[in-house]
Amino acid sequence: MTQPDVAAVPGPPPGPPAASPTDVIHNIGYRKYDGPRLGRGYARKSLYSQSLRGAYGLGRSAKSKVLPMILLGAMCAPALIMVAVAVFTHMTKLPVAYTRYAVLLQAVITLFVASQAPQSVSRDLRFKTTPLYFSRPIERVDYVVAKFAALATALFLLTALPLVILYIGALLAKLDFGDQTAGFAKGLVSVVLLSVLFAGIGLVIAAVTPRRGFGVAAIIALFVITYGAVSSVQGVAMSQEKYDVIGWLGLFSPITLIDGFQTWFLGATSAFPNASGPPNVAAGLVYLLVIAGIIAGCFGLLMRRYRKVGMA
Amino acid sequence: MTVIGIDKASRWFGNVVAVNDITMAIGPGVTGLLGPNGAGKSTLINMMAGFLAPSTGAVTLDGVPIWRNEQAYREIGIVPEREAMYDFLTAREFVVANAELHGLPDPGAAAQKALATVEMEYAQDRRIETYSKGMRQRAKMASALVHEPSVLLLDEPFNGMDPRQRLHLMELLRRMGAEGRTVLFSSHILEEVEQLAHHIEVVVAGRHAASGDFRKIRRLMTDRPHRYLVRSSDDRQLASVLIAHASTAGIELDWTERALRIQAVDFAAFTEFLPRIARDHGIRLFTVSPSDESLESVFSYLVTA
Amino acid sequence: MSTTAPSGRTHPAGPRLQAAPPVRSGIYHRTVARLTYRALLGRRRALLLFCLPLLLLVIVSAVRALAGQDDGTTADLLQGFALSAMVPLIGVIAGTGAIGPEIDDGAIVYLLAKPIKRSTIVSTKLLVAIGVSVVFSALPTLLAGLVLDGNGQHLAVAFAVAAAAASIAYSAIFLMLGVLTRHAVVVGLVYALVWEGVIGNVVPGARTLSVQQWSLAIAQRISLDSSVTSDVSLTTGVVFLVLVTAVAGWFAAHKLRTLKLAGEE
Amino acid sequence: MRDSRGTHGCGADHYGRPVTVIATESLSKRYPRVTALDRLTVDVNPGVTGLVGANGAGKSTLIKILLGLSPATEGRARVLGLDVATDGAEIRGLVGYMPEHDCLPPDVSATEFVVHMARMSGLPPTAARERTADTLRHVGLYEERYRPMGGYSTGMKQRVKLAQALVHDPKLVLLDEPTNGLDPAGRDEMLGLIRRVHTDFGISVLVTSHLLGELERTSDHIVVIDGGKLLRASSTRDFTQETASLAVEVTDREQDLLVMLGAAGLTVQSSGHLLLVDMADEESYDLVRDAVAQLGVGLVRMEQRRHRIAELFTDDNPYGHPEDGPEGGPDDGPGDGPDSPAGDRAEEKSGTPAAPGTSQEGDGRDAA
Repeated sequence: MTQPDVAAVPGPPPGPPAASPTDVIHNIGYRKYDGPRLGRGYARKSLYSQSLRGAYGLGRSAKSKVLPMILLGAMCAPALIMVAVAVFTHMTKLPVAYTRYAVLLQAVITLFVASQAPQSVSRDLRFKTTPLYFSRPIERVDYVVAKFAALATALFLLTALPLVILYIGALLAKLDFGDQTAGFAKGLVSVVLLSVLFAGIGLVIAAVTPRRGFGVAAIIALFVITYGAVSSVQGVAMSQEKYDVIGWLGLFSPITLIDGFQTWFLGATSAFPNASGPPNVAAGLVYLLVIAGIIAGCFGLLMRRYRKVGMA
Repeated sequence: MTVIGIDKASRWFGNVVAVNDITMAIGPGVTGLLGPNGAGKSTLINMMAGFLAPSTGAVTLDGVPIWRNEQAYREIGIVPEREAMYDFLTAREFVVANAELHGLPDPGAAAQKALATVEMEYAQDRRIETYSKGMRQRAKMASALVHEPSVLLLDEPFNGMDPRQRLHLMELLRRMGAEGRTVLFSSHILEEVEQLAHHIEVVVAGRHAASGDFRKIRRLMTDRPHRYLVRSSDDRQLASVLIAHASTAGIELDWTERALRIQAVDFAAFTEFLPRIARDHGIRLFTVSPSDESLESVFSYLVTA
Repeated sequence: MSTTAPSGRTHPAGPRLQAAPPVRSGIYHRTVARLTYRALLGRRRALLLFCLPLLLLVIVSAVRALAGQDDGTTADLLQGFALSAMVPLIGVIAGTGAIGPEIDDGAIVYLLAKPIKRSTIVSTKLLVAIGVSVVFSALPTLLAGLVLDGNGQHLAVAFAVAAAAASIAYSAIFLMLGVLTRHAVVVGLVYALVWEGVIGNVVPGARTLSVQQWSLAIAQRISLDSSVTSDVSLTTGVVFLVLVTAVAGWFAAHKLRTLKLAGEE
Repeated sequence: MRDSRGTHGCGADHYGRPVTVIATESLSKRYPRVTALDRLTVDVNPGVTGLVGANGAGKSTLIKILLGLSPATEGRARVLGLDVATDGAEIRGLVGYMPEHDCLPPDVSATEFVVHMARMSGLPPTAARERTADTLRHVGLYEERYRPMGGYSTGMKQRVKLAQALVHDPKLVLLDEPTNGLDPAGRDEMLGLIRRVHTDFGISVLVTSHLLGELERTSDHIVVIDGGKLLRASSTRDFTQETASLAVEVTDREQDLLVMLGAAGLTVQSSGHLLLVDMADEESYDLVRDAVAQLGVGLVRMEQRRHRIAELFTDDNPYGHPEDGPEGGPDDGPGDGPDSPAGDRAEEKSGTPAAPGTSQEGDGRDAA
């Protein structure tokens, strides 16, 4: 589509041997662009896909692919093993429920968020690339939505892929189709919510810590410390046989929020001590509200953060 | 009279030689340290500031080595290139702290005097983080001046300053130099150096390329053709007379400028010949303008040499 | 630190070196300390300093409400959360924060370009870091112990003293890291969470080389509760604590003395 | 949108075709503590326009408003005939912006980065790739463009920053301190490039710089903003008009020459190594020539002094102050520095005559 450039400069001047029409010097000077200019929607989509690929190190240096790929592998390996075991030992059910898988492997998910959220937004802040975005047709909301959606999608891929492996394995092992499909579907719903929640929290922390190392550390610290605190107090409640309290305590860390939600709404078995999920309807609703509130709050905080950063 | 002496100093980082066998003495007055990016200016200043040991050679203050000699800071004031200060302080708090760190008997008064010198009193009670670049620069200056140092080292002090701030700082440095302080500033902006420093030290690729008054340096390079732009009442005739003279290597008629562009090979002969020959032929000279005498072109000679 | 009287001459020219008073030395410089305090407590990272103790107090209040007064729970929480998580984290924040950011952004120049021994700068900053981390970790630990079982079995005091001792060592270690590397916070967090938090609790061999265990030896000595045990003897613990603090402090001073603020050309 | 008349004063002809690239009408921006822009009315025509402004709010605020990213407190502005208040996104599609500060992630290559930015401007993938390749070539980046940008020199980084502002073929580029941090050779190249952006690419340029000399060299027009107000806007030629003073430099015996010229009836002042001769009439040229010839010394320089933009920032005194700078009375307005004391003027005069006049004559650019 570029070949016959503006043949502005003619060949040799009208000299003795008349220049044949094939002898041309093409003008490779500056060209105007009058092709299409696609608008915000296109730019947002481009940013989304670019960021999503970036979360797995695609289109970046080989080094930056290592960690996300290892984590993806670590996420899938247990599923593959379970499937293999289930197929060869003719189990009647999978060793782990679909809804439990992400809870079990929360460390891997945490590491993924901690490593990829800062790489997604801290870099733009640290290297002051954001003004270049906002000097273009896209708006603040496009940027936030694209980054948020990209990290959530990346997390969804990370958490859903092992479930797909489990599901296919279960069908290969000729487990009950109806049960498995229902379980798989519930698992997917749960990891969608988990992905959005974790992405929001990770991005907010990353967006206020331009230093990437700080961002990574802060995200890990938040997830680990809150989970540690919740489980230790749950342990004490357990020893005091206060099961309702166990259910309420889950509200105070991200992964236990997801656990409580799926226990109440998706009929999953809780990973809390004594499997004590939310004790009643009110508690179940509170879980849902808190999750929704955190996600909305994260979005709002990101919008606010970028209003300030804007063009600084 | 305080002199910074650099004696056969080299500094390397691994295999990268940043400063290569430089000897110079910086005495009272304003000296411009000039060189392209990456020439070793900052390394040199860091050695003079005692932040970096020379790999070989010596960097001394009145004969005493500066490296690992905290005593030297009683004489030296430093305005670093980097922006960071204690941004959560106000300028007054910051300068007072600097005075205290120097152990001055009356830090408050010393700070007030320094802030007055840089004319920052009007903003001294605002936090530094609210400052513009130029105000920061002045706060840095105040902190460097608070102990009345006899040596002032400034690394790229004009970076990011607007015209007014530039003029203001130049005036300040000029005054410091006139008071008998040893003022050294680095820059790659020739306009600045040209306006401020009579004495320049040029470093190129870690080597000491030139030293002295830049116009004299220019004239020392007699092997370079000197380019002149001349307008006269009769350019054609002037050209024909000049080209016959041995001092001139080439003449070109510039139609757009309506002037002669002349390459002189012998500076002295050419400049003396020109008015004489013009007078003798009754040619009126309107403009005689050396077109490559700015520091910029001096510099490009040094760099490409 | 009284101010010695330097030459207050206003005329800049003329050598003052001979007449000048000696370079300031000593282990504490008031101005350096003031700047460090404000840097530590006046910025966003100070929030973390407040958050962690607050979290501890919230948790122990919840536990107290749940479980009532119970020595075993108290010992578990004080060791499991306070001593193995909160104390090292506070140590990281205070220790690296006392010097790391200044080196990182270059503001340290204003301290270094002064007639003050660099060892004085380091020792002052170390004292400040120790002060801050003791206040933000030992004090909350004491409070937490009191809330949980009112110093039953001397647990509150035992862990508060242990936390204070650990804070001193952590401050020195992380201050040294702050001088050595720009990634001090990350390195410090990995050390605090992984080494002290996980390996120190799991791998027996690692325990002898763990600040947590050394300070636990002190807690073991003070408390009357037999469930508080350390893998090292009191002597070993104290010797190691002193040794690590001294070596880290000395090394930080040494590194600062030769710190190269190289041009970034 | 409220007002769709032919925008009188915004210089649009009958229907939307902008004659002016930027037009502001009593544009103001006030923050709680400072007034960044104070009823600024200025038209910017096609070509290269230099923008001079004090550090701080004014300059960056203006850029933000022009890009439709920050609402003005009062007044209006049009960019390429579009209203900044309502057509921000459209403006940003047609304008390129090169920020003052670093903005390049070190771990990606120039090619990847510029392609990405092209897509952010709405270019379809193929066009983004092709235009990136072309634009990088035009700004002078060749093999290096596939290497991560962390290893680039300042000059190369500036080129990438310029490329990302040009990649979508804007009608106007805003260049904020494009020569910041460059050494003389790098600055010459960048200034040449900026000229080409207008002459060869047909893109109008608004360029800010603190170095007035380089604006004098590069711009067709210059706008000076001071304290949020328009100080002056006119063509560069007007700014740098010749004065009635002739600067004469000789190789030796200045004092003798001074006496001789004085005896010949000329008003002469000595300033450093220069003699400043008030031009009475054309005869004065001959008097100088003959005096020099008679003395037998070399005539290093004889040229009419030109006005300089810097004069706007100093006291508007005529030439000829004594060399020493008295402590000028500091009368600080909030936010920017006081006027410089008179010493500047004298020193500048003695220090710079070579640069301003001659580079304006056209030699400055081909020095490289």
